[in-house]
Amino acid sequence: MSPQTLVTILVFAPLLGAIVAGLFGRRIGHVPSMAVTTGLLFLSCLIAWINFVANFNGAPKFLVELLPFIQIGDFQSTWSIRVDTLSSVMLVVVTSVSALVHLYSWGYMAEDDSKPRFFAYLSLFTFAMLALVTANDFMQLFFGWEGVGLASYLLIGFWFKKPTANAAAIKAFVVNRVGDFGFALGIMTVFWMFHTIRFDQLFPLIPSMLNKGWDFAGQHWSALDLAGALLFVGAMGKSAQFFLHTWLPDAMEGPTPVSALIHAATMVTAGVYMVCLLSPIYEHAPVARDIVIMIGAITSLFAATVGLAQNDIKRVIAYSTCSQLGYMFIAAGVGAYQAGMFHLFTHAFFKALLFLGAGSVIHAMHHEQDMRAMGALRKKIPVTWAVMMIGTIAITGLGIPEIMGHGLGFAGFYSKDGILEAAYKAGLSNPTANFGFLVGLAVAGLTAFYSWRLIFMTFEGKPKWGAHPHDDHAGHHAQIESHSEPDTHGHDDHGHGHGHTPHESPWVMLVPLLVLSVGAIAAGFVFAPYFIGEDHDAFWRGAIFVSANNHVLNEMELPAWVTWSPLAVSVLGLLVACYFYLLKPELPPRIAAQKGPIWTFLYNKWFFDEIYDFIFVKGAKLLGDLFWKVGDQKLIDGLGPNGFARASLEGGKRVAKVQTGYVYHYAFVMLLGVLGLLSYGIWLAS
Amino acid sequence: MMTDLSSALMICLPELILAVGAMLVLMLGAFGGERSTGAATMFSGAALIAGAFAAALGPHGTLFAGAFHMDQLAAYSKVAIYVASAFAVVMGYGWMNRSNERKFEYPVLILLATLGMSMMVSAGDLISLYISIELQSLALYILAAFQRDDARASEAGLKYFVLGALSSGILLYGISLVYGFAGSMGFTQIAHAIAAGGANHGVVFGLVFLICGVAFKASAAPFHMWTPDVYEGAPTPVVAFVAAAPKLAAMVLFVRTLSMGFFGAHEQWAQVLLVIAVISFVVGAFGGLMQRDVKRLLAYSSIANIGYALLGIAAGTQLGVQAMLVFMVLYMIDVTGFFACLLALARNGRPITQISDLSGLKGSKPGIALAITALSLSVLGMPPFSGFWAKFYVFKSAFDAGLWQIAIAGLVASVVAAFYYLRMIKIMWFDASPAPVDGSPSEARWIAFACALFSFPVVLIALHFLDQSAGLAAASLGLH
Amino acid sequence: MNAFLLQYLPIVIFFAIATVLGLGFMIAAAVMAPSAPDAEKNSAYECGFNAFDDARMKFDVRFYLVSILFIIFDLEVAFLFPWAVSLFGMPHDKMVYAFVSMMVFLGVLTVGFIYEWKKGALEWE
Amino acid sequence: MTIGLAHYLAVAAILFTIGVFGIFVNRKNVIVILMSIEMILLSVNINFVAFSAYLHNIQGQIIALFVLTVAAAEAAVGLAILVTFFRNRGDIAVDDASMMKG
Repeated sequence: MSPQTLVTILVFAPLLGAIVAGLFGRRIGHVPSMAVTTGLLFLSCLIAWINFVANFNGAPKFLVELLPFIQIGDFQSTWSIRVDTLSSVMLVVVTSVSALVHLYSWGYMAEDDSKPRFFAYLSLFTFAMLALVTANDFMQLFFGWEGVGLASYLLIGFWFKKPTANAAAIKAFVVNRVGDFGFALGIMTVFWMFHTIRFDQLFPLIPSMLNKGWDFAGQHWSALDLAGALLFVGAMGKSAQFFLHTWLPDAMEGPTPVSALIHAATMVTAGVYMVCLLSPIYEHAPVARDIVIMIGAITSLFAATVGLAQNDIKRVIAYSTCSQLGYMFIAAGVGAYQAGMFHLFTHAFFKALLFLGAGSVIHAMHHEQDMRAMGALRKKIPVTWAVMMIGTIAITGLGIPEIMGHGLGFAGFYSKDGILEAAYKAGLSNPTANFGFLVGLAVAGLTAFYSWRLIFMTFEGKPKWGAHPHDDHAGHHAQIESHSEPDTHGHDDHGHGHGHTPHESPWVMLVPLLVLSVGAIAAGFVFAPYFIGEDHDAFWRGAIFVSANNHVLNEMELPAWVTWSPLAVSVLGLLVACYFYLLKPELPPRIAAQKGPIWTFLYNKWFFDEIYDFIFVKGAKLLGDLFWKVGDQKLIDGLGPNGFARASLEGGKRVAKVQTGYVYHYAFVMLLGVLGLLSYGIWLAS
Repeated sequence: MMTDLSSALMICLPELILAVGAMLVLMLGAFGGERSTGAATMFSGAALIAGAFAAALGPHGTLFAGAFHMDQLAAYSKVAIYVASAFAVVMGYGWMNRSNERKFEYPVLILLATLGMSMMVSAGDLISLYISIELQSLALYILAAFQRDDARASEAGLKYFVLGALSSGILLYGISLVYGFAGSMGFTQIAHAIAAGGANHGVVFGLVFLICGVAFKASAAPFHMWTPDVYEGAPTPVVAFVAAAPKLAAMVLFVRTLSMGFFGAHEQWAQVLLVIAVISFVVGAFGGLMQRDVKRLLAYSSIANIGYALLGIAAGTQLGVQAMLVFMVLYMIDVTGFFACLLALARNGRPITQISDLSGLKGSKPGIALAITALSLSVLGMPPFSGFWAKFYVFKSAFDAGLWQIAIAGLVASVVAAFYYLRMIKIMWFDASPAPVDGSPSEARWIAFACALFSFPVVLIALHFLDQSAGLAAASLGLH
Repeated sequence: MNAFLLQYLPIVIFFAIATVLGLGFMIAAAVMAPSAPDAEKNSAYECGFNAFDDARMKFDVRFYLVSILFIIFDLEVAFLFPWAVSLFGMPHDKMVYAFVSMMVFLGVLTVGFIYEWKKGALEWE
Repeated sequence: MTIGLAHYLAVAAILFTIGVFGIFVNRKNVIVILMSIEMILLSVNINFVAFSAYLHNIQGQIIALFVLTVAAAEAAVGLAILVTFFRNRGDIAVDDASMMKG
């Protein structure tokens, strides 16, 4: 089969699975619908790897145009599949993680009654994500963008009987709309500038648009910068960047496989992917790129600090995701799109691994998510412990630089160091990038601390699950992962009590973990030369545009402290975590109990939810009250909406009054019309 | 001569099919009586479909010394008109069956009116313009008063007739002046005369009269006064017919006349059309606010929509004409669906016409409620429904032609108009139902669902083809 | 324009004379004629009989219907005359064309006629 | 004095105006409206024939014939509708036809 046919199958196989499981799931039963979706996903995954290898060996990029989508005048959109290195990488990431998550869900969702629905949503998500990454124009990109948003909404609210899940789903949906608004404005700006939304048509036009813009307030505002910034607002929403990040931690209300697939490995990286895809725009939009760096750096710092004080195992990983996404944006912002994509690639493996591992822990703990109620699980669930260790080493970027050419370490080591080095190089000429580098360095230490804290609290120390008082957690329980229906049947042997000892997860859950841990170990070592190393030009082959004065990936002698400092801060983080959670485990609870200002600040996520609540909910109400009382009813309402409505109704009455029902009145109106138009026409003619 | 004639007959084959079909059905009915209504309906539907195929696939050319043009524009409009008419025939048959009043004249009249419209879109001189308009109108007058024992229907017919005859008079007076001052009836000769001597006052005078006459047929304000009364009084399937196909025919007639015959006077007629367009969408938007009758409401909605479509013509560009053609076809589908929904609704055997009667429809008829909702959203221009694309397209062409003030006024008007569609939706979904609704007839239901599905999501696929054929059609006028 | 309107002067004068004459006679009759009405003088005179009915009675609607049907065939003649006059002045092929065209027209009319007949529109009762 | 094109046009314009006024000044009888319509059409016919003679162009006379036919058909249709209206309402006053309004 031709590669074109193969990728078409690749993209549509998940859709087929979603349709089968979604529409006929009830009829064909649970196991067949699970088997169909999982099987098709593995098929997709296989094709994606074949395609990736072919691309690796120099197969040319190509474009499959399937269907006209929306075509009005200049606004031409075609449903197409664009295959180049960039999308090949994403295809591999998406299908691999998705396939493994499908498999993992066999075990994790075993007790759920709506498995076909769950698998259908998962496959639907995968399809939308594939449509997104293979888009060749903004319309399809937007379609995929909204499609993954929809699937994410559905999956966060999968346990729709749980009010918190519903609230989280709505929050995710609404916050994403804010981003999408910016995104849509960005697309319109692009269309307005280029009269096309096709990437292959608009990219070559960009050099001719460099000077397009406005002079306003004595300053030149570049249109490309505006487009880049607006599009980035969309990326901020989807990738949970600062200001629009609040939905991501709450999204952990969804089942853990969903968190692994959507909220760690794939969907949230769509923003990063888009920025890399649009590198031709961002390369010519320095202001927009500075915004990207700033937002990315602030997000990574913010999320890492918040991660320090969280107790829910999934939330820690969620903030970690947020923080790593900030890293990727720093990379894209400084011009090292390849490094950003590389971190996206490795991150997908180790973050999915961490999430699925956390899922395995939660499964073992009978749906307990609070790390304070865990401890000493290493002996009970050794495999999970092992893979979590691998994931943690990968994410903290432990590795030894400057040996074997690229150094030696787990996946995160290569990509994180790549980003920091690129940021340092870019920082030599750009102060914003310098800021990005410093923040990145700090965050590396914080990452190490909270990641090891997670490991130590969960797997080491004294077991707290046996002795922990029950009533303390009764309320906690009800809101965490109470399944929609399975409670009604056969939950006796798998109850929520803590009386049971933790148990290792079944093999369907462990196999994906093992596969992912291979990726977490080796993805960096194997692919680093191609993504960011000396072979990167041959690997990317123009899929990412790099302007002539962008040298961040070129070889350059770096000061030793730049190369070694990431390792140093990472080890420092590890040591601090060791001190607090292994040597003096009684310290952290005491700090927490004191409720010091810093702890409170971090524990409450910098009070973001409260601030938003205050500004947008209460503030809006207050402002509304103010305006309302100060004379809105008289002034604004009188002239604005109400006045308009009243005038409209008045106009409606007038029109209705003219319509008397008498033929001669009608004829008279017609005659007046003729006379009026006649006078107008003659006046125009003379 | 004879080979000329036979190829000429091939070019006007669609019209021949309709004319011969109408006479055959008339004879069938005359000899078969009421029993043959079913057969007459089927035969008429077949004639319309055959005509549509003939129009789509048949040869193109200009006949009868330029009096008859068969080109892409004509083919496009004919196919749309025939299909809409076929729907009207089907809906009318179901309606007659339910009211126990089978009349084979109904399909005959539809065929004749369709024949008239079909000639309207092909008219190449003022004679064929007038004759075709009259053929269409006379059949429609009778259809409006088709329910002979209903006082409202006959009043509707009477009003339609009186005002229509007045408008024909105005139109004809304009034709006579244009003829006298331009020296010919043919559009091409008129265009030459205008190109040679400029648009003198006599021609402009006649042209304004002519525009007023055609504007009446398209129910554009201020010649719209008949519309609400006829919509309310006439039988629903007839209104479904009147609301869709004749509008397209009148608009295409507008386009062909103005751009083939009077392009030299573009500045004048564009201004006149803009005035008509603005008055139309303002009147349409405001007039609908106080309505309680669904059909009346749709009448005002149609006035407003004609205003939007006129923007495309007034732009005077090929893109504008293309936009207008797409707009009109999408609008026809929406409005056909709307009336099919109304046909599908009855309470205790009486058709539902009041907006308040729709309350609680979501409980008793969720499918129809959904269809009405989709169609309302579409007509009010909510993305991604078809009406949005249609409006977007027309407004875009108006913007491109530099008519941005008018286009903004149109946007404001459509915001006002949104109110009455949204009110209808609110009543259907949130108000309590007073009494159960009768079972809905299948043909109306299916047409309603088909149209609603077309408005979304089928339109996304269809738009491409529609746009393409509208582009070809618009290109056949030779505008820029 | 004035010269053009001046040409209508005779008509205006004619209208004026007609108005003056008409009004003059009516006023003269009202002023000069002796007037002594009684019941007998005011009653309608119908050949010595008393009036059966109001003179302004309504026509039967069927008269209208018949007139409607008549109009169509009346107009047919308007087409036939010029056709008949010019038919034989044409070259042969055009003559055939014209002849066939008129036959088609008459055929269409015949179809309408058959319809009228079958519908019973030609029956008085 | 010679009767020129302008005279014909003026007469036709007067007749047309009378016809149009006949439609909306008259409030009594629909039949009068029908007559007014006939008048409008005939006034236009004068225009056509006059232009035809003036331009030495036959088209004007042809359309005059067509207008005659259409006028007849229109009268027929109008009368027919009027008859049904009369049957329903028992009256043909113009004021009567105002059940529907607004």
